[in-house]
Amino acid sequence: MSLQLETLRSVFQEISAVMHENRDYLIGLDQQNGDGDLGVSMDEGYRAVAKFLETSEETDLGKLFMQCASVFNESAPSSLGTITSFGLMGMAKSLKGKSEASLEDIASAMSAGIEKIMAKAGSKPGEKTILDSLYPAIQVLNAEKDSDSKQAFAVALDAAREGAESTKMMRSVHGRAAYYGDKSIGLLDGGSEVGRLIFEAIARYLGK
Amino acid sequence: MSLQLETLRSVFQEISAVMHENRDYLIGLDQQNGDGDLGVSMDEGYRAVAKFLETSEETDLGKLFMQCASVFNESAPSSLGTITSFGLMGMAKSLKGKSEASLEDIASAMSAGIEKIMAKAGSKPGEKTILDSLYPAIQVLNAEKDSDSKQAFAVALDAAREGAESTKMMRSVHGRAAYYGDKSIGLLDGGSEVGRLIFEAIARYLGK
Amino acid sequence: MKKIINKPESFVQEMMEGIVAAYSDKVTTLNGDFRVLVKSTPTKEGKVGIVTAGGSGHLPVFLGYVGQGLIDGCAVGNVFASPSAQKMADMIQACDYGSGVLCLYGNYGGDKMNFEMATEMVEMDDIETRTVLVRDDVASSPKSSMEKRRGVAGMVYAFKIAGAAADKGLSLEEVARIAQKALDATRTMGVALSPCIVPEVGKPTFSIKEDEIEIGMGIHGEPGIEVKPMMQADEIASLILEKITADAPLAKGDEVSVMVNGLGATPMEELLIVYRKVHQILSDMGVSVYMPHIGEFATSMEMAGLSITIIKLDEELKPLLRAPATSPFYTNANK
Amino acid sequence: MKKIINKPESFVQEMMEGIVAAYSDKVTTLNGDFRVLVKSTPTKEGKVGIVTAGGSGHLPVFLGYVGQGLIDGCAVGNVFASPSAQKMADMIQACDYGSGVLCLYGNYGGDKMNFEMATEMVEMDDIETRTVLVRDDVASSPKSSMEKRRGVAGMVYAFKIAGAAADKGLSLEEVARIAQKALDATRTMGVALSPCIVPEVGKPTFSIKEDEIEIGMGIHGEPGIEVKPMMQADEIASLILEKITADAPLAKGDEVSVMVNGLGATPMEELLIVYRKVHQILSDMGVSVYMPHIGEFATSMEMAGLSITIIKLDEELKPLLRAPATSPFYTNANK
Ligand SMILES: Nc1ncnc2c1ncn2[C@@H]1O[C@H](COP(=O)(O)OP(=O)(O)O)[C@@H](O)[C@H]1O
Ligand SMILES: Nc1ncnc2c1ncn2[C@@H]1O[C@H](COP(=O)(O)OP(=O)(O)O)[C@@H](O)[C@H]1O
Ligand SMILES: [Mg+2]
Ligand SMILES: [Mg+2]
Ligand SMILES: [Mg+2]
Ligand SMILES: [Mg+2]
Repeated sequence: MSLQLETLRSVFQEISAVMHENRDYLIGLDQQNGDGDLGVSMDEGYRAVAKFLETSEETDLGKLFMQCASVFNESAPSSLGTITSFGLMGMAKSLKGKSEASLEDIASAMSAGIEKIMAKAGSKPGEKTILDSLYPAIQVLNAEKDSDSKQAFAVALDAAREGAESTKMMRSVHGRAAYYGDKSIGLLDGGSEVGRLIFEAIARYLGK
Repeated sequence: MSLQLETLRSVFQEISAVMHENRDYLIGLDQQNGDGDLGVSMDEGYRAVAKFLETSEETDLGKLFMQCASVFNESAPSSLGTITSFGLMGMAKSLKGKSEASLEDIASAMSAGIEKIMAKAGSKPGEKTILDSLYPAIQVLNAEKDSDSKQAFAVALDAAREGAESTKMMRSVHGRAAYYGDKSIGLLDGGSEVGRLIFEAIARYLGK
Repeated sequence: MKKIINKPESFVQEMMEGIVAAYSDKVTTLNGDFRVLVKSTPTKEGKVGIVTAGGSGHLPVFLGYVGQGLIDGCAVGNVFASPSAQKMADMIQACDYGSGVLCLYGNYGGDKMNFEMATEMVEMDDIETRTVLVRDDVASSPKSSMEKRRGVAGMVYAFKIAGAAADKGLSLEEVARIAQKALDATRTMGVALSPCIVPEVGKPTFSIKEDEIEIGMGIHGEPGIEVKPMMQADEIASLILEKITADAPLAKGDEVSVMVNGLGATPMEELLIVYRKVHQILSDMGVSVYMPHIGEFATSMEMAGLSITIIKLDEELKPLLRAPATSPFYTNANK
Repeated sequence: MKKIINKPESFVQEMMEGIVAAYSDKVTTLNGDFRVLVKSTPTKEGKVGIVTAGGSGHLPVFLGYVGQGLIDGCAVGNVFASPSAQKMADMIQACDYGSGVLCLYGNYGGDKMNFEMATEMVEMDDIETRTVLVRDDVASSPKSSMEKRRGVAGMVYAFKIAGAAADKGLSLEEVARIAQKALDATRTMGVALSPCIVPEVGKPTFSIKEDEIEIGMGIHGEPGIEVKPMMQADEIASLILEKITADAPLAKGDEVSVMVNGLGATPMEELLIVYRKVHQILSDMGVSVYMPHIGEFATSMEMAGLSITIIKLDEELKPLLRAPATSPFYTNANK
């Protein structure tokens, strides 16, 4: 896979479709220990980005990701919406000046994205958030940077799945869920499922 | 019967007892097309007057009735409570200077009381109020002014009963019940029942 | 019943104690009588006194308008019940500053009869009184029998305007004339979505179905004009304005003040959504709005619903509405 | 769901249109953007700007405090949801009068992250900003992790006091210091009796049993400390004051201001009954009360319940609390 404007369009279309399919599922998860808007904001945020990309002619991936970050935030300024924008902004910086990106470029951009999230949201893996699926998946991706894209993202997806699953045993410390304290133990974190779904969508795109 | 302070004490004790026994009955009637406080205010108003008379040493019936009017109003300033006070004030004027009253005096004092109510409350018989039982009863009393008291009040009670019963066919034009318009037709007026109960109590006193 | 109270029978007393504890620099009980509230700020000798009275459970109405540039005293009854004539008489006496007292109150049987008794009592002391009744609720009786209408939120405009007239040093005759003029120009109608609970009764005195709205209901739960399936905000605004303008027509170029009044449980956000439509309708008619009042001015405890009041202004009423007024529960300083 | 609205998805837009229709002489949208409200009255060049942001559904919080002597701008989110960073950045830019902008808002994840993004955006334009977070809710986290506490009604005192400091011409550094100082002296705790309904959701997000009360519940229905059988007003007041004074002790001779804040559906009468007890308890401790605030200052739409806020005053804070302030939804002119 080599990433450019057109690929990005298709990938975000795929993610948007997956979020839409999982809208009610995510609402349900967020309702257990949050306010239930997760499915709404992810559906709307990715839809807005996909729609924006449909007509965008920008080829500089750095600028493109920066615009995606704004679009996402404008349409979904919830906690995870804003965290997603932070991630996209981190990726933007890493991809600045490039109109095409290799798997290696993508993997390190994703690392930059997750670093940005951790810095801005003050969180790290192990705290029952989206990071618990994203972080291991992106680690794997960096390790597989010389493999074939399809293969690399397939292994990354496995890591994302495992990571999301592992949030069940964790105790929430961030966001509304934190108010539930020990009562959050045993519940799957909605955000970590969003992280997994992103990788599900990329895998689905690559499998097409 | 010759009315003086002591008789008045006993009569109001009897009325108070009757109102207390009928508290819930009157609440229920007032709830049909009013706010349901009728039983409460009549119970409290007559109790207050009875209690006041227990210790009063005033022998001038005029002054005594005037004080009863104040006491009643202080403890029960509802519509019918205030109307009752008007009635007592009307009687007070008529009995001024007397420390003893004959049946004839009582009958004409009651007439003065009802005149006062009509003047102040702007109402007349036939409008589905307490007047519909009081007015015919007091008419009868005046006609029977030369009879024996027990006999006179017995006939008056019959008239009060009939008068109260007749309110069923009437349409309310006064107070909260008036807002129910035609829907009030068919219902017994709570105030007219209060009028009947006053005569029931007096009859019970005279029968003792 | 889920009320934040102690004993139901001490509801009024404790509410009054709260007021005195919080606002004694502005209002106070009359000689320690918790059923009569008067200003604790000084009053110019010779000012016409303005008083009112009524049952509790409608804050800020009635006692909430005792203040500067507003009314001078309020006799306080039990929930939804008139205070006694004696309390009213005491109040009238205390609020006579030498030029007589205007009794300005809602057209309810108990209040009327007690005020009548009270004004008779104070006549003995040579206090001159005038009575002006508030009868702004168009839903409570047809135009052919307007004199039977109940007084609701429109009384706030009357308090404000009469208060300003008295502050200007006008005579009792004039203050009464202006109060009446303001009321003649005022119409109100309300809708209710849920009942309220009288503390001593402990359960709702009436009920409204989950998917229904009662049009024209009174603030004590008096029956309205009709029960309808729940409506949208714009429909409610249109319906009320239709009834009001049918009763007191408005024409292009007219200037009005509008009150969108919450009955207790209705959120401010919803009052604003209703105001939006009212403003649109009036604009379309070429009618302009001066000093809108949006909030809770006359309530029924936890009742959900709202009322809309329209008062048509002229060059005499407008500056009186604008003149400064402040009580612990009301001010037009930010309106 | 019985709400007086039109379409749930136009709730915020129509509420904002209502505000603009009613109060355009006092507040206005920023260049027609209905998600950013700013003052329409003139501002002295060089004054420090104060801004906030947050979800809708809490009127008068947040936008209701945009006014004179208060805050300068507010970015408006959907019900219970943060507005976007771009709106915040636009607002900060508009409210920079040359001396920088204080971002003063409640400690909620979404708002915090968006404000962080926004302040980064405006840094590019050389606008200096400071951030002070409101974290007054003692029930939301133990004292050992105070930095996690949510911001609730106490923010009103912070808006008022910081607004007065900015009006005095103090520097950004100083205004931020005073806002922080006011907040350090402020504690709030609330109880809820019934849930509220987010219009787009259409049903309550949580439930409270008919005979129960939730102690310490957040204004979006965040879980509180415990669920108890329904209590009397005096018990509620005592319980809340205990928690507050355990967290920030008061001593004989202290002077405080007290806010008894209704969450939406609770009648004013009940707030006064609670204030009565709060006043008694404080009096017994030898603590005096200055300028009590009793009413609705920070709500959750139709939620029933209340919160109590205590702010300990000193010679610096007291005159700032007293300094004149007025917005369409708040004034201390009658306090
Ligand atoms: N500080 C944080 N860092 C990373 N992820 C977070 C953080 N706070 C919350 N999240 C994630 O966001 C999800 C909740 O998002 P969202 O529903 O948008 O929150 P809210 O509705 O409270 O604004 C959580 O499931 C969690 O995965
Ligand atoms: N103007 C009037 N004249 C005579 N009786 C009246 C009048 N208005 C009301 N009543 C009587 O008062 C009764 C209601 O009294 P009450 O319950 O005290 O009224 P409210 O609760 O509305 O103050 C009615 O049943 C009627 O008999
Ligand atoms: Mg959420
Ligand atoms: Mg009654
Ligand atoms: Mg009554
Ligand atoms: Mg949310």
